[in-house]
Amino acid sequence: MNAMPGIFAAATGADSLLERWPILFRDTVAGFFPAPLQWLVGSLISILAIVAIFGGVFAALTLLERKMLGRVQNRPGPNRTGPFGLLQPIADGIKMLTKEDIVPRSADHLLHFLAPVALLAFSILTFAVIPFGRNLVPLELDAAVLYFFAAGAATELAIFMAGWASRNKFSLLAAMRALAQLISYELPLLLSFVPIIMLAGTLSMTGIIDQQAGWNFGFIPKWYIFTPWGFAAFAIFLVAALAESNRSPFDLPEAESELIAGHLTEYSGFKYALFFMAEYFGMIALSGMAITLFLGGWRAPLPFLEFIPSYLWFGAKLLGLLLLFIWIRGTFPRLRMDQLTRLAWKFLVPLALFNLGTAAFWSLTSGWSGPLQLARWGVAIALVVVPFVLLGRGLSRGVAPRTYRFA
Amino acid sequence: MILTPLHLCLLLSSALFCIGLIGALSRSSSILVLLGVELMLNAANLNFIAFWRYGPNPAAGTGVLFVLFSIAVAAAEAAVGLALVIAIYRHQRSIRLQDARRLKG
Amino acid sequence: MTGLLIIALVTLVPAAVAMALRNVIHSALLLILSWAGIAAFYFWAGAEFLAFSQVLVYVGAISMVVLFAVLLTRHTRTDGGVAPDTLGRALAGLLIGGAVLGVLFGAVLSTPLPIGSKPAAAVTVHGLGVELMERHTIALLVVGVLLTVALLGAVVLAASDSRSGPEDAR
Amino acid sequence: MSLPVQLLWLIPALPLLAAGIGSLTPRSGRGLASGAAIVAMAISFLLSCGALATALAQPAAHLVHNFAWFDLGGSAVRLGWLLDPLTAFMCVMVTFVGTLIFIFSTGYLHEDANFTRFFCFLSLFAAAMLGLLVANSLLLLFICWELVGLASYLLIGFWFHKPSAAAAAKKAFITTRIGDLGLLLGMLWLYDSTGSLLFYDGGQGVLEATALGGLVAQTTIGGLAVSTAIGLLIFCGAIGKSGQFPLHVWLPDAMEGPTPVSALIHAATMVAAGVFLVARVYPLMSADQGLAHVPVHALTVVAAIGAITALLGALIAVAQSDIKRVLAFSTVSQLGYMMLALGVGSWVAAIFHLLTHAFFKALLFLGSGSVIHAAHHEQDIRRLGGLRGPMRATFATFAIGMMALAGVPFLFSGFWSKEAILHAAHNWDVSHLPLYAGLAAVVLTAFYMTRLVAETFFGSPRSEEASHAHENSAVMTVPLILLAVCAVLLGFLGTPAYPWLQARLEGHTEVHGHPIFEGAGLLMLSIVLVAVGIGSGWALYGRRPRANANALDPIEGRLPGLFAVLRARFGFDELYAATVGRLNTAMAALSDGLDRYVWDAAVRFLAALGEFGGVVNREADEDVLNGGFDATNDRLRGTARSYSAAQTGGAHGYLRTVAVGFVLLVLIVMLGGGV
Repeated sequence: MNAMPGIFAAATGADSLLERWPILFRDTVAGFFPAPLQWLVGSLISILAIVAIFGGVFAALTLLERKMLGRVQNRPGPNRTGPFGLLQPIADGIKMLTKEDIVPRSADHLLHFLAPVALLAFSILTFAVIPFGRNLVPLELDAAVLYFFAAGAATELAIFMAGWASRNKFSLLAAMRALAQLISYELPLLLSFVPIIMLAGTLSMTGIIDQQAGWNFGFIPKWYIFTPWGFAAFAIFLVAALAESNRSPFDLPEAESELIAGHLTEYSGFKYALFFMAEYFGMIALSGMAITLFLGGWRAPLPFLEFIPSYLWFGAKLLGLLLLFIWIRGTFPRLRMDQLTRLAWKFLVPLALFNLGTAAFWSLTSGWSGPLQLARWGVAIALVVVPFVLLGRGLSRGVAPRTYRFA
Repeated sequence: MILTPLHLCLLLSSALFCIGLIGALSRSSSILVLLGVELMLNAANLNFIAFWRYGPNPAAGTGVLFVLFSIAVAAAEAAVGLALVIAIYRHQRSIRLQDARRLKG
Repeated sequence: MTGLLIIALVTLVPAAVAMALRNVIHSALLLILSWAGIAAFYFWAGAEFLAFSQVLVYVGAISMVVLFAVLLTRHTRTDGGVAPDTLGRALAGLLIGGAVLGVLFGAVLSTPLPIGSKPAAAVTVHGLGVELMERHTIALLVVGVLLTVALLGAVVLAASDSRSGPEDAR
Repeated sequence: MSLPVQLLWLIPALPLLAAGIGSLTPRSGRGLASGAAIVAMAISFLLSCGALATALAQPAAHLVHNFAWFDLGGSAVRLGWLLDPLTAFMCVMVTFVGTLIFIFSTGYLHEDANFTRFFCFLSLFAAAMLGLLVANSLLLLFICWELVGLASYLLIGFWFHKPSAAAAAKKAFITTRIGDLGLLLGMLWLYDSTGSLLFYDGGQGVLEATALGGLVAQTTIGGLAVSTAIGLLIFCGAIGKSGQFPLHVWLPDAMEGPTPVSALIHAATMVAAGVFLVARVYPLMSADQGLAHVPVHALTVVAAIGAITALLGALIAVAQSDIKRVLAFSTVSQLGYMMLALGVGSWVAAIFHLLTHAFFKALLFLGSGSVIHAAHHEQDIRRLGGLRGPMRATFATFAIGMMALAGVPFLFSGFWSKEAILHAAHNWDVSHLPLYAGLAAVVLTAFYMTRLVAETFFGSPRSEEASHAHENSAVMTVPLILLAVCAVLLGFLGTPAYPWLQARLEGHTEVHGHPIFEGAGLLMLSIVLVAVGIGSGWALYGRRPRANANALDPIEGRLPGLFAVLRARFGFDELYAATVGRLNTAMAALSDGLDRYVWDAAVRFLAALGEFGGVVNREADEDVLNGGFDATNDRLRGTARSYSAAQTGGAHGYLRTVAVGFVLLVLIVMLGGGV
């Protein structure tokens, strides 16, 4: 039987108080309880903290997204509730909670109810292994990366349940689309970070972050994104993550113009809010994963900035990625279904496979130094760029940039 | 007769195996038959793990590795099996297994 | 022991119900629960990596394929009514399955099994990786080839081979 | 920057990678293919410079890195890389000249549809040559050697839609294969005698004292030392590859390929391979020098072949009228010089001449390519003329190349390297015939090069194409200028006063020079000879330029018989056609006859015999045996039918059967008391 590891690793004395206070706080509170209950209380505190913090992030994010989209589309966005519309999330929450919960008569009642619950539960489960800070790893697992994607895989099921249980042809079509999309993009998503596991030699999140410690030339962090293959993998990961979280431009399952609201068509009130929440949680979790895998986790980007607590760095990176996601949503038009699958199978998967080779080359040539290092970089960059250009050309064959004569 | 944990594990896997077998024997939908077979496979995997855990030489991860390969094979089997089901469906507009007897001697 | 009993319950009951239900989608969803139960068993037995693999492969991949197959083959020609031979077959199945169960239980219960002095220590992912890459390299390669071939085979089988196939007439 | 010997493989690997990229690039990817090739070659050049730095740091050492290729039972076939000044200098030369030729090619083949394929082949060619240079194993060298042959075949036949090009490619391939057979035999013999093919292997290599001693000690047919025989067999390969008499016939025909290919073949890669091979195995070739009782020394043969080739090539070149053919025969002649130098014991002089020749011959070929490109593929010097005005850069660089080749004193590299060879020939105590042949070739070389320049660049244009010629773009002229600079400067690496190159090649770190005019007699003589050659050439062709394209050649006017013989290249092609070709046809006819009348008859007789036996058999069979078999078969078929009825096709049934069988099996085992 696995001994339950400490929900948060014990803080080491070397860290500053700023780093340690969450742990100290938890241990102090848990200290009031009898010994057998202490780990339970500790876990509960961690869980409550995660749910509370990311619940808050979710609320803020809805507002942020609407505001940002407003800016992108040249309109003010929500601005009636509270100063600058700051109270909008609360108003939304009250509205959702008080709305009538409608279940279609011929729907599969049990599954219809279970779908949003399962979706949210699995989304939150993924938070368990993300290192939010130097000591803030909720669950230290040997195979944390695998756990993350195992838990994430289950969300697909919930979407299918929602679509099927609604007894609505649009919902069902959306569910099929969602399945096709998730299956297609699972592959590049998994393949994109295999190089990292290869190079880091571990599946543990902490181990991967440890591998990214240190600086090149004293100021460029040794994050994986700053290698040719790492950059390519990050790009693939980002695209696949967008698709996995059903975000624009891959939000086909809920394409309003084709499928009304997709698998959400028959949901209203609080269940709808749960779906919404789960989508944002999924996005946050994948961003956290991207940060851990490619962006050095909670590490500071410059040596002299290390005095800022690690969880703030994590938060800053998370905010940056989320803003990027929102920006993408505001900018790109939605893809067509066939374009979507073609992109995955004909472009991302081969690219990710090539990238595997590049990473292997990188790992094999790690002993090169001096001018050979230049050759190493050159070859690696060529191995990334050449397939990209060739595959991209194959993808856009017969499609020329449009010219507008009178525009 | 003492019931050791190993016995319990084996009983669990036997029961799972028989559930899969009964499903595969009695259902007419070829998808369910396939799923029954899938269950039987899983029951076999349970045995590997049980013997690995309680066996005389647990240090070698052979049982785990065996199951790992078995899962990979199961994935391949499911993919091919379901492709077969779809092919059957395309040919006779039905996935009832008893309709698919064109291979009879 | 309680853990094992709960796991057995979670595994067996959904599996049994799934095999009895008429609605294939419900069966598939229940089976997913059963597979998750098996993953829990692996976790309980200390094979953490295996548990996650089981979830990833069965819950994440195989279930998707199954659901897809169900949705693609939904309009069966003879949907309503229980065919006369179904009942007989079910009975035979139950009988034979029961016989196998009896035989297996008898065999398990009547065998004294030696038990290792202490349960296996959990294998680390690192140890597993080393085993895979060193002792079982060939097997790993063969599995890789198998998966590739299976993928190609599945594509070939499921791809519609003729433009004027029956489903275009629909 | 220096390159450790372990990484020497990078030098050929990069062009190989570029060849791979080129082969995968679609036709439209011109920039990618040529860019990859040029960049790879340039990086190889930098790496070669690194290798040179490593080699010069310890010039006497043969740095090797050996590894097992595959295991053969008890022993392993081993390959390796070798780094010494010879390899390093050759690599630098090949990559530098190669890079310039590649750049030139982007201009020259600008309009060709198969541009990407061309660069793929070019890179392959260069990669094979570089592999040959860095090999520390005769086997690896042979592999690369054959790759060079393959690539040259592909490149000579690049315009395969022209029948002449296809024929030339085939001719080059087959002719060099004849020599390669000798090389292969030599290699096998060597492996048989020494058990190794590595050149240097810490005392175990075939070029090291232990193995050589063993080889010299044994004698074989005709009293030859084994090392002599092996050396001569290996030399056969060099004869084929380097276009030596009597296998020189393919080299002029190889002009059918695009001009950059000619430049590459003649300057940097293919023909240099033969000279390099002999220089590489020089310890083996010269191992028999100390033996007095052998009928012939290997090097004597080399010197003889070299002298004949030098004279022959120069003579033929006098009467050719195709600009590239003149250069081709001059290559034959110069290669003869190199072989001569090898034969008379100065491999250093040969390599020196090889290096300088590579630069100025590449310059001349690229210059002729520039002329041809400008004159819309007019190659006949009788129809050119007057190009001095419109093509200033080409003319200036071509003239520098011409003077380097002719050996104009002091300023040009060709002079110094040729001088080194003549000196070596002078000091050879076996015979002075090679020296005389070399001196004669000096006059002829100066003469025909003057003729070439005078006919091409002076006078007035004698055809429509020539009068429209104008200078080419910078991508073609800049390599010319770079090569011209090298053609001048390179000679100063090896002047007698400061023979730096020779010292480094021989493995010395300090340089012992001596005054230039020490052996002034020979020097003076050759200066006079050059002056005679250039003067007579100018007198015949320069002062009174040809009036029109159909005018008689001055020599043709005076000595028509000799000119006709020279123009027909001494009739070697005809001779081979009449002897080897005819013999081949006769043998084929003989084989055909044997096959048709002797073997066929025997087979037919046997067949008839068999047929008769068959008839007898059938009669016995039908009545006696068949009846029984039919009855048995009917019985079997009935049984099978009843079995196949069990095959219902229903999967459920099968599964049921399996389960029941399982239950029965377990019951049997359990009730039967276990197994």
